[in-house]
Amino acid sequence: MTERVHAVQPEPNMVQLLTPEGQRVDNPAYPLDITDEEIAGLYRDLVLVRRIDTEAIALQRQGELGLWASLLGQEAAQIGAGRALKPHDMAFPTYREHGVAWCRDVDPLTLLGLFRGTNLGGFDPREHNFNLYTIVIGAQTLHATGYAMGVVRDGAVGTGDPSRDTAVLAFFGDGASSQGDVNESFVWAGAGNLPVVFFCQNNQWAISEPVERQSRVPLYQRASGFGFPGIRIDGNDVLACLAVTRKALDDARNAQGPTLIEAYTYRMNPHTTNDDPRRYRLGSEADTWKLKDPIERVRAYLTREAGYESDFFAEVEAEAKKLAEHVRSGCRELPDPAPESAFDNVHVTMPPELREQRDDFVSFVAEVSA
Amino acid sequence: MTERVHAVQPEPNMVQLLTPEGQRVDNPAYPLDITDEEIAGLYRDLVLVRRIDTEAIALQRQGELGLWASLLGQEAAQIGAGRALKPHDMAFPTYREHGVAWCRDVDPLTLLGLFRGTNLGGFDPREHNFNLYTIVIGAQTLHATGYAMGVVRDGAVGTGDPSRDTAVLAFFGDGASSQGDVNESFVWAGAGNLPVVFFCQNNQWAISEPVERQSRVPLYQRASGFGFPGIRIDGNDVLACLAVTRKALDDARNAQGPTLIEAYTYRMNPHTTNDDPRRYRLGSEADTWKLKDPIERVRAYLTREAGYESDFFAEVEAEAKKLAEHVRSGCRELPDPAPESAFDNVHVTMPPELREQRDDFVSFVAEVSA
Amino acid sequence: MTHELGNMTMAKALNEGLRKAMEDDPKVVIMGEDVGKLGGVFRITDGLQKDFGEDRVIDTPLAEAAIIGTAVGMAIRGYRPVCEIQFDGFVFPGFDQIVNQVAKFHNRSAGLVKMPITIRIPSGGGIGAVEHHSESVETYFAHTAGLKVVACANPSDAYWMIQEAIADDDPVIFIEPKRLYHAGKSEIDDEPTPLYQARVLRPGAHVTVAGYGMTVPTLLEAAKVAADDGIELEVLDLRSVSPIDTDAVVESVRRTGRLVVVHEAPQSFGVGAEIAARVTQRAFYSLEAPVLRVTGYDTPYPPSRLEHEWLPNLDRVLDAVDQIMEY
Amino acid sequence: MTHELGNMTMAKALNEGLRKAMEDDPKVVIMGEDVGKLGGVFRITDGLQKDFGEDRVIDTPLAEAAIIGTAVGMAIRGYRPVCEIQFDGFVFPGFDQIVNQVAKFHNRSAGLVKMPITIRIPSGGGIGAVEHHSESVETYFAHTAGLKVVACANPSDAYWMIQEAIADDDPVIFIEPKRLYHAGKSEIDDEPTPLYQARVLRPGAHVTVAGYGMTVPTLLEAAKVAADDGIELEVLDLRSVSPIDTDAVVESVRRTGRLVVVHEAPQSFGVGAEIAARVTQRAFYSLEAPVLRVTGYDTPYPPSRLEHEWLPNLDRVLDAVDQIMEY
Ligand SMILES: Cc1ncc(C[n+]2csc(CCOP(=O)(O)OP(=O)(O)O)c2C)c(N)n1
Ligand SMILES: Cc1ncc(C[n+]2csc(CCOP(=O)(O)OP(=O)(O)O)c2C)c(N)n1
Ligand SMILES: [Mg+2]
Ligand SMILES: [Mg+2]
Repeated sequence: MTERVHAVQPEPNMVQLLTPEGQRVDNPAYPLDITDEEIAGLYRDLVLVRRIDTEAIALQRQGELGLWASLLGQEAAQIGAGRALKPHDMAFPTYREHGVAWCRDVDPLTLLGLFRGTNLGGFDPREHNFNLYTIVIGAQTLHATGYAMGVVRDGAVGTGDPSRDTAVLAFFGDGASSQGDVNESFVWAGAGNLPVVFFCQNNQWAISEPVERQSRVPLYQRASGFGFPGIRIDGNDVLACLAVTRKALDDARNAQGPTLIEAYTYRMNPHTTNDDPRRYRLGSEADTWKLKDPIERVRAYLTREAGYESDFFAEVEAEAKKLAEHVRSGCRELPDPAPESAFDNVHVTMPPELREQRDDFVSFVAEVSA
Repeated sequence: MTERVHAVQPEPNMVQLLTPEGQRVDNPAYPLDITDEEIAGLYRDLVLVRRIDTEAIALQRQGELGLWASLLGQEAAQIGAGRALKPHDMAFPTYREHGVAWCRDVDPLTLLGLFRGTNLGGFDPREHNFNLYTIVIGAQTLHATGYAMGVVRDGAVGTGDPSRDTAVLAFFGDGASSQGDVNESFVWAGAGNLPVVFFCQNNQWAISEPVERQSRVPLYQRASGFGFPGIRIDGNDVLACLAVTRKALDDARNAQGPTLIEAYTYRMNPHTTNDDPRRYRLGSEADTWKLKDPIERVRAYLTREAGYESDFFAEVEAEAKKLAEHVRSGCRELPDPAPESAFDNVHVTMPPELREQRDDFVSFVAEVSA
Repeated sequence: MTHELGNMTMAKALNEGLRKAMEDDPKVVIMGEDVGKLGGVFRITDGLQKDFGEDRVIDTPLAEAAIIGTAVGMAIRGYRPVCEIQFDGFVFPGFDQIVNQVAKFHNRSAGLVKMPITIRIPSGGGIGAVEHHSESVETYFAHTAGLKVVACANPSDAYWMIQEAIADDDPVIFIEPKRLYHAGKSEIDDEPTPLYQARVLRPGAHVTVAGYGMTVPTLLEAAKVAADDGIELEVLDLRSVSPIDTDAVVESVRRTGRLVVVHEAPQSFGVGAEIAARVTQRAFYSLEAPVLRVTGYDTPYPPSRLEHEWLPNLDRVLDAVDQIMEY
Repeated sequence: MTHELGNMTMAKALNEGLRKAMEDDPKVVIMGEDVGKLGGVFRITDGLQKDFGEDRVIDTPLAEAAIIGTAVGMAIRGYRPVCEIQFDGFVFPGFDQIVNQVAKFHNRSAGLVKMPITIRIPSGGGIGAVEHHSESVETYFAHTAGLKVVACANPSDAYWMIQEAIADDDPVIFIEPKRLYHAGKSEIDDEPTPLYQARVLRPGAHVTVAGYGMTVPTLLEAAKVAADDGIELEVLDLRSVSPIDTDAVVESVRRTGRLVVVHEAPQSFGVGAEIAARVTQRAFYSLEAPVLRVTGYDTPYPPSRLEHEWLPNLDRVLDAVDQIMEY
């Protein structure tokens, strides 16, 4: 348990379509025909979600949020996966998939309530086909699997009708790969040939624990023993993430069953705003990963290979500023819930005992504040 | 979930050292030098544990036991695995490993209390290094894993001292392979390189569910994704079970880490004496497996190849009779526990509230029976 | 007037109730271990897979956390899952998904997503089983906000309550007293009683005895015996453990002044304690005696050879009645 | 005379207590998520891995069922595991191993195997956290036969109780009120109080107010305020939730005739109910009023912006005191 038995191999046979230097590389298994304009669109996504993250961290420092889980360094994994989804596909995030939420057109402010403490999520997962954040590690992979069972029962796989066939995308982390729930979801997805894609962001750390604490072999290998393919991709390469997730989701929609994708990336920031990584990892680790930054390589490609010029980047910057302002002011304006709202929606129909508690509470609060 | 997506391949590359016809075959990876006398000893084990099982079933029919989980058909898997253990190794059974218990010198009567309802197990796992039966599916695999952690901390692996180096053997079934606990034990054993061998008796059924409900690929393949070897063996071949388990336990003792062994066998009887298999499987299935009977092939070898004659088989038969008599009479003589014993050993030190309940109970029972 | 179904056992009534629920709503699916061809180890789902297909009666892999967790996902997708837990003691691997997800999801979504999940748990002892097969686990769920817990005690309630539980948009833990599955046949009422209402099974002036599920027949027996000694027991079948029909209990206690609560689950921090606390608070001046509890003891469920003395049996209930009459 | 350790916070006291326990017994091992280099998210195990090595302070994979399940195996092998659950809400994946294995193993082995496992759970709310990080889960364990449940409320008890819990041959659920980890320093007593004894923190003639862990400071505050209105509260720190020091509570109530029980866990089927039921039974004729409960409500733990009004705060305790004085 306690020695690094085998260190996980650095980055063996990892699918990469865009090098850290911004060179496109082809991979016959994952052809990606994508226009430079579309790549520019991905760049925009990457920059904007990083900006949302930056703002949220600032808001936490200012006491406007109780906590924030930063996605810094994982933008490519989340945008690539998120943009591979079709509108009618369903995504099940952890608590860190702000980038995926962006791709699902979820207003960033919708995510802030949980971290500000004004609600517990409070949105309808079906509105944008993006589930509530799930904090209990791994639990959402079973929800995704069950949702996929529903998809099958609705006859929404393998019909060949693109507007009908539906896939489910379940996110989880390297640490989560150790949870019973996650492995049970592999069992069910494999045995049931379910239309679910498991997207593991291996950001190398589960709070203070390096991934070797969870496994001595690369995580993508976990899938084969459950009867479906696993593949490791460069999680800092938005093109690889897009192409491979797209393929996996297509397979799912076509009744080809589940895939496990391990996006090999790095958590550049502390686990959350509460965390102090200096206690458990060297700053130099982050420095080496900086060289693989998910945004820089796209910017390099766009400038060097696609002839994008400063005005484009300025536009995106300007848009980021506007978005930042939206997040800043919107966060402060998030309404505080009414005290008695704690009693709402515990049940669809409120039992008498609870109603009594609620009424006592209301009159008591009135009394005290009177 | 509901169709047999891929049927599990029948019996691919399965280690076999003794054919159903009683022919010895060699496997360079698993050399087994064993004398005919030792094989005769295994034959004796097989016959005796089958006899224990037969008697227990009869006792259940007569109302002497509340329930019995039959091992019929799985004798070779259990005797092979059980005889591979050294006295100081530790075994963690499910509720069906009566054959392993036999190999650990556990008196069959010790096992009957649980099924008769006179106790909940009631023996010390450390006396014969054989754990209490565990009914909660999969739970014992984590206990085995934790025990192996203790072994490592005691410096009892990889020392090269055969009297010191210790392995742990965890039993579970094909159905159990779906439980979170079992997969978590794989995570820990792999990541921790622990001296534990996972012995899965794939008897094709989890009560009424065929193994394809649990996995569309052979179960031994589950191990690789957790970072340790998995191997499928002919579970009706006591020599293969002995040789392969011996090798795996040696690896564990030598700090080579865990192994998953899938013993491919068949549950010839109902799940338990409560079960009615006619509802979910064809009798013909059992007929084909009869041809692979674990005992017949050894008997065939001993007669044809090793020149054992009827007097030997008669001796074993006589011994089986004696053993049966021991089980029959011993079972009836198992003492009923005293009513107030329900309050014993709930805690090492009984809390006052419970003592009060106990005293009330005792005086009340006295009153009523007075 | 009674239901055309006529006489049946509780096991059959549950089976018919499930069948009706599946006929009434195509979104109802049954999930669990061995619920298909086998019809469950208690045959409660007997024949349902044959008639509704493998897509609606799902033999699941052997993993309770996944049975519950996938039910949550199916509910998000618009289904109405009915999960079978094979035996009470095996609900615990699914406990996290029940307590952290099923119970909370509606609340976390600000009421936008419903969790119409029914979790059937064959419960309680007295059947001579091995360990983990005779537990009473209702208290864990009753203490969990967001869940409702009910228990049927006769075939008619079994038939109606399972349908009401499945039709309820809230998650319901459905306690089935396995000991009563085949304890005799009776008529199915023509009409259901509202799911969360208690029912007076027998009026009486001296002592209220309240229970649910497996203990109800014992209470009725006790009432008969006590009557011979001139003590009239008012027998209350709570039917719902959470919410408790507190008004019904208090109303009865206001008349009798005495209350004995009976359940198989361990006494401490059990259902009896909550009822005692509520009734004492709401009927303080009506109580002639403290609320007494006849329950399982604070021990693991004992080996089956001891269960009949360990369980809240007739003698123990009558003893409590004597005690409470002495106040 | 007080302990040479002198003044410290509860967090530091727990750290020192764990250190002492590891020094005293080489079989004591600490297991959990991030308990090593990080020292746990609350730093309770700070420095212990450095001083005792990775073999005795084990950063485990992320799986609570396995943390508890492997602890059971280590106990069979002769170890004395101390498991850390990172936050209250995350104990549930390990619930099956706690309830079916840890709690029962000693009993199942007819007393031949001991389960000296301590499960530390940072508990309760009031810290502005996100969901699942503020729960009070003690009731689930108190209702489980075979477990003991204790809660510390001050640095000195934290220091001694954690050592007593680890030294106890029975499994102990150790509730740590995370809100109090850094709520101020105080002296460490020279001697421990027996683990399962309640303690009168302040004598008073009119109302007994009983709590444990996180609510104790509120009770003391309430006693101060009430005193100004001439109402004397007797403040009881229960310290042990299971077993409850019932004698101590009853003895106090015999004098005051009034009892208010306070806890953060939801009210229904909670600890307060059990105390009410026991005390009412044992001190029926001494009670001037029903036992009142000031607790968390029967809802999921609310968003942090609502927690201070939702929690059993000073106002709510004083209100209950006023109510109970009106009887
Ligand atoms: C069941 C459960 N146990 C513990 C925690 C506390 N916790 C929150 S995040 C985390 C680490 C998760 O690591 P990983 O899965 O790699 O995801 P990441 O945070 O790196 O994105 C832990 C242990 C939790 N939320 N849920
Ligand atoms: C957690 C849990 N869930 C359900 C059960 C009920 N049950 C007992 S045996 C069994 C099937 C086990 O199948 P398998 O693991 O293949 O072992 P086998 O009985 O075939 O030896 C089930 C579902 C249980 N004992 N524990
Ligand atoms: Mg991670
Ligand atoms: Mg099997």
